[in-house]
Amino acid sequence: MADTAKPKGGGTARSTGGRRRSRKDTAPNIADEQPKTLLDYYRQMLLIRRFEERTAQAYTQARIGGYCHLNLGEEATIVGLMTALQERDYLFTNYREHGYAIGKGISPRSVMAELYGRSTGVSKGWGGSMHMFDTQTRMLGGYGIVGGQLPLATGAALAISYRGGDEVVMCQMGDGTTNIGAFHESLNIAALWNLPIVFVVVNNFTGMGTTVEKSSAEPELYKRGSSYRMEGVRVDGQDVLAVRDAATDLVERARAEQKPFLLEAISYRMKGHSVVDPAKYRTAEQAEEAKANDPVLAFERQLEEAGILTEEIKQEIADSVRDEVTDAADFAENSPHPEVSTLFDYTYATPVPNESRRMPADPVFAE
Amino acid sequence: MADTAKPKGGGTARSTGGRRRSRKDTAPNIADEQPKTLLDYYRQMLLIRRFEERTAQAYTQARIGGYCHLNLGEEATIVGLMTALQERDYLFTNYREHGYAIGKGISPRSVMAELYGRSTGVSKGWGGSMHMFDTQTRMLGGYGIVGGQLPLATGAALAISYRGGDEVVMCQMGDGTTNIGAFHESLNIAALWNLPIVFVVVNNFTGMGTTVEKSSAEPELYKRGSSYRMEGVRVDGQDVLAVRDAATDLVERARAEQKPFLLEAISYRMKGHSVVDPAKYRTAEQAEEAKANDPVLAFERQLEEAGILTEEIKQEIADSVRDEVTDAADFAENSPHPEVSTLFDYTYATPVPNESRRMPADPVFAE
Amino acid sequence: MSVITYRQALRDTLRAEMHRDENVFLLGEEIGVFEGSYKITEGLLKEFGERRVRDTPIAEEGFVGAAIGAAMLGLRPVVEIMTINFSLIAIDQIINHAAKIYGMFGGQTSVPMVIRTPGGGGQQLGATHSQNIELFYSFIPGLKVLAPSTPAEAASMLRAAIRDDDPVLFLENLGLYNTKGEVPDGDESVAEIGRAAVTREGTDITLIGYSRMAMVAGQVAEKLAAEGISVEVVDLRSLRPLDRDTIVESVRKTGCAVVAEDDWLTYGIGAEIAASIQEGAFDYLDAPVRRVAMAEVPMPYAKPLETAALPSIDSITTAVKETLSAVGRRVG
Amino acid sequence: MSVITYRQALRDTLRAEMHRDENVFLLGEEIGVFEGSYKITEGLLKEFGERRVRDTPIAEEGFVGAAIGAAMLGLRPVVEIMTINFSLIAIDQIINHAAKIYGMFGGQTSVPMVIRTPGGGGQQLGATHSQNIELFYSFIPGLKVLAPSTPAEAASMLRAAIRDDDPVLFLENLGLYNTKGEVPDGDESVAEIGRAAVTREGTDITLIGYSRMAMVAGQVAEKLAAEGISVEVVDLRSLRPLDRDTIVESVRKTGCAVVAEDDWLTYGIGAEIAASIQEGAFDYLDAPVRRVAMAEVPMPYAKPLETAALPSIDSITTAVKETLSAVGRRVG
Ligand SMILES: Cc1ncc(C[n+]2csc(CCOP(=O)(O)OP(=O)(O)O)c2C)c(N)n1
Ligand SMILES: Cc1ncc(C[n+]2csc(CCOP(=O)(O)OP(=O)(O)O)c2C)c(N)n1
Ligand SMILES: [Mg+2]
Ligand SMILES: [Mg+2]
Repeated sequence: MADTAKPKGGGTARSTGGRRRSRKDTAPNIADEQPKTLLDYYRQMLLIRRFEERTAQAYTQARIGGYCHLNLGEEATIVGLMTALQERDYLFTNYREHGYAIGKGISPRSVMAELYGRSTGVSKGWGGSMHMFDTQTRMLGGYGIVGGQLPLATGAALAISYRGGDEVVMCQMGDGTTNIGAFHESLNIAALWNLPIVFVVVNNFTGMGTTVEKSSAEPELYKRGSSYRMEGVRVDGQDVLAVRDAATDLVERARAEQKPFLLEAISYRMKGHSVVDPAKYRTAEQAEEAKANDPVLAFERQLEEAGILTEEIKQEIADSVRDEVTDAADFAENSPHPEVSTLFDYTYATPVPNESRRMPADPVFAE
Repeated sequence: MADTAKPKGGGTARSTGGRRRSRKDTAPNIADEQPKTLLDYYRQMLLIRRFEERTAQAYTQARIGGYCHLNLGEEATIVGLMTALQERDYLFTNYREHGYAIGKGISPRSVMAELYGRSTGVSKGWGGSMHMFDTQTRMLGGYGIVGGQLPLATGAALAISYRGGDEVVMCQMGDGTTNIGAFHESLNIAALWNLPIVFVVVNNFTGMGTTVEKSSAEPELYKRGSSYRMEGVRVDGQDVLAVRDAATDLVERARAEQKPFLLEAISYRMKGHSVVDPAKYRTAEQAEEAKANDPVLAFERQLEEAGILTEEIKQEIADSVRDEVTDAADFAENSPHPEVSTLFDYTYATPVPNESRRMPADPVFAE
Repeated sequence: MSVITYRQALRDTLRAEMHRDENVFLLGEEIGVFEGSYKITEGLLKEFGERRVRDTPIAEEGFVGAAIGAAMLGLRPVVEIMTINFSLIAIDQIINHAAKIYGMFGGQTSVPMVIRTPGGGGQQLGATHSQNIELFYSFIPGLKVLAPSTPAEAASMLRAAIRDDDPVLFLENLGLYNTKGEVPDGDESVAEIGRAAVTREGTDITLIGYSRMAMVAGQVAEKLAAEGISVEVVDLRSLRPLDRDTIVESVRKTGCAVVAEDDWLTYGIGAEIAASIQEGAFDYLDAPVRRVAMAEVPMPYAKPLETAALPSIDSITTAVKETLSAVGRRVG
Repeated sequence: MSVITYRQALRDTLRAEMHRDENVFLLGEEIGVFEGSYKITEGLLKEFGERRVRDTPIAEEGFVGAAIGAAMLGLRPVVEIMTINFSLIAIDQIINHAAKIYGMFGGQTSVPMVIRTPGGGGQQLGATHSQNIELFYSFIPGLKVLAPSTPAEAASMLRAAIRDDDPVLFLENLGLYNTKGEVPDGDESVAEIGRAAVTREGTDITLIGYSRMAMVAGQVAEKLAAEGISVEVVDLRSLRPLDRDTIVESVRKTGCAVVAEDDWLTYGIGAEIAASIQEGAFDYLDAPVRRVAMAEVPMPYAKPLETAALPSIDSITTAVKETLSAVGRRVG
């Protein structure tokens, strides 16, 4: 991954050419923050880390089925982004969204139960790993079709604008997603119609195994907003504070100025594309680089060095996170599977005559 | 149309930021040209003009069916572009392509016969107005789905590159087409794979009735290459020499450097979107502006003023063009309709058993 | 009672629904300034403004998807796709998103939207602009598909579609826009989605159609009545859900059936109708169910070829008569 | 004779065809460095290099269209679409371009390309990743659609698809990739497109399937043989063109039929099969043709729901037995 467009070094937030920056240009410093806030971020990041490790384990034990994509390595990005959102703001993501779901406020129990396919899951067991959804916390999915969430998120922002609301939509995607038609159509529409939405590209340098340079002719992805006169910003996705600041800036500007923005977060995928991918296509060096960029460890070290994370607090957090994850898994494990009798409950919201409710062995006409 | 992004004034060719221009930056001057060449351009432009006027007439007389989009106002762009292509180069266009077909070398007879739906038509009467195609002259269609030709043209360029050929592909489209997903996907792929293709946007400021400002968040369309690190150039499409020079430059650079380019030609649509569209949505001022920018009249005046187009030559050309168009219409009129017995001739190139050849009234199983 | 066109019925209904419910808004290509490719939205931009009548870029996937997203937040968008052929650009949003969101997320959010789009053929529009692919949407659980054949149906079914909480593909037809019919003044009726209708009673044979072919079926019945043949006409009206009972009940009475459809025969809409009939009226059928449909070719532009490829009053009449004589051979 | 997997048969055939013809090349998402989502192209990038094994951006419309354009210039691209669900992004290029270019331009340019893509279900992939929509392509004149069910068929049909001058949708199946079967060593056979096959003879009933369901149909037949029921199995193999004669001939012999399909019932592939049978074997049928298909819902993720929604050996067996008893009631 050394040959990617990743800017080397720490606070890498950059803006496009003529942009007037409203926030400070220096990398955020933990000295300026409340210890409590920092520990809270740390705990959230660790929770996602442990949750995903547990998810991988449960997948291997066949408690979880289907495809399963983890957020390992993306913890700082997630916590930074989710911190930037208000409760009333909406979130759309792709299929790599367990951490986002938790970050947006869904309980780990409901997320894990969804992974287990139980009726207590956040999508009642109908969605699985790729389709977390919760009207309450305004996490509006989890989508498995690459790029599919972009038009939807744009439409949600349209609804806000139509009503004169003051919510903002955040729409997350991967680097590979910037190459599909829906990206182009959605960003253009959002810019044309002045919609309050922040598109976030999590650039982990690769689709499944195909690198950004092999798939995006402009590999500096934040620059792709220029085709829509949309301001783009790049931020170091390993730095929770940098992500938070950049995202907050754009979210609030989207709210105030009623227009869309593009945010790129440089990130590392620590494992394969999905749980079953051994990532053989990665060189040892690349794997090493990803490991070296572990955002949880880095933040941990930072907080330790600053004396904020003492050994005692660290243990306390580790224990409470472990308990929370264990509790989530137990809850999932002990939750009921959906009843087969509910199979036809969610085909239509408005029931009408002649809907098919035939099981595979049934004749078309009941005798 | 006064509120559009159209640069005012004459030779408006502009290039993107850092580009090193290989051709002269001043507008081309007719004094530098051979009179014969200039008269030839003039004749070609007039031919397209008269051909399209005849087409409109024939459509009104119900000799032509379906949708029918004319090139009135686009004559300088077409002749400039087609002059830039070598015979071995390929052309893909949209549905507004009668003039391009003629410009690429298809006889007006074959084009008119196609419009009339006759078996002597260039597409044997199967295509009609929107689907002119000719392997001989390498005019590879005529496509009615907005944006549909872009992936195809990209693929043709891929085939050239795969074989190490030295042909170039030109892919024409309208301004409205830059907003569809296929535009994004195709330009990205062409740039990534270093394909020899020139994408040409004919910017006539409107889709059907929707203006560029209402449909493209970056209305300076040549700048949209930047999302693919693709050089974009804007040219005054009313100036045949400027178009020729800009297009020749890019076509030859695509051939030599094996990479794609984006060319935008500013143009005026003199009538409605199609023959049946009265263009009521245009203000009188806009209609006036289009008329004032008539490229055929402008070029005629230029040549007259330069003493190249004498009254005598003008008459001669007018007569010969009129005869050629009349001949084309007569040819079309007297050509046979395709036989119904040929209905199943072109479903498949490789015949296989059990193809359906059932007519609407036939039972599925012949008795 | 007024006699108005199918176009007018649509336009009046859109207008009335927009007045009734602030959440209803329109979007699509060229529906505003251009007033619609087929002028269904004529005057509506002027009346309601840009907020509620929104011209979109040429980006079917983007704007159909945006409508879905807006519907998820409770608006009730009515999208126009210029012809059903272009819906192929947006089909991933329709099938993988609009149709899935309610079920995939366990019933949390409905998608109350309408996609209006005309099918049709016979206008020399060539291979890519003459397809009838309502099949694709009719196949999908989670979608509802309506196909009205008269102005009155167009109005009451569009009302139903807009007020329904699920995504509805509302199939119009180029060949119906100028047809006229009676619509009760001040009509506020809301059609029931999922119901077919016997639009003409008869005893000899059941003739089944939808959209423009339901109208043509009526014309065939009229013509054959003069020859003493009594044709019962069934207008499917709702392609999904499909009202098999109404079809089968008719065939149980007449003993035979012909399906008239504007799409291709193999795997077309008529296949399901025929399959359902043989399953639901097996012991009542006196002859095989025949289907009349387009010839299976990319539609040619040339008029004589196009005409030959399309089902017509004549070809349907032939199939009806041949079916009746097949019945004769068997029962008579 | 070697026993190899369906996956291996595909890979070996791709490799051999690439050696045979320089114009054959592969493109698709993750087929190179990643060696294919389902590892069909394992090792091929290493062997043939980037020119002939081309990783594409995630841009199904763009790269499928590029393959069409390349085919127009005489190359023979073999495109992989990761699963058939994602083909909806590219469907405009497939239906409005690949399928139309030969006819729409009067037969001037053929489009010799293959689109390989797996269908399948039962892997808990949820509503958007579990669809079987081969129907959409099978409906389109100008396309050919193949659906092999065994390693030997996969090889001979892929060879046929690559050598054919028309666009071929080549349907694979997630549930078949690991299945094994005999393939003759050094086999060079080229299947005939447009032919179904009777893969097991029987006298009591005809059981029809394709792709994975043809395999399951064989298992049902095997199981029922033990109970003394003689099932004839027809593997459709080619969904377009459809070989109605082979189907109907079998039903004329057995007098009844069941169709097993992995897609939804209403308007599904089986509808055409049933409609064709009632038309072609009307006087031979002793009971209605039954169809066994998916429950008509957006496929849920939860295992018990998914299992219930899918056709299985049990549900097919039930339909076969019920059909035989319906025959008994009528002829017995
Ligand atoms: C339309 C579509 N094409 C292909 C796929 C298969 N697929 C799933 S994830 C993925 C890679 C996505 O890469 P990126 O956008 O960078 O996101 P990441 O997984 O790296 O977070 C692909 C190709 C899909 N789900 N949808
Ligand atoms: C995918 C698709 N959507 C919509 C249409 C209908 N349509 C035909 S031409 C046109 C406008 C195209 O505008 P532009 O690209 O600027 O080309 P112009 O006609 O101005 O030359 C539209 C919307 C279509 N043919 N295809
Ligand atoms: Mg990525
Ligand atoms: Mg235009």
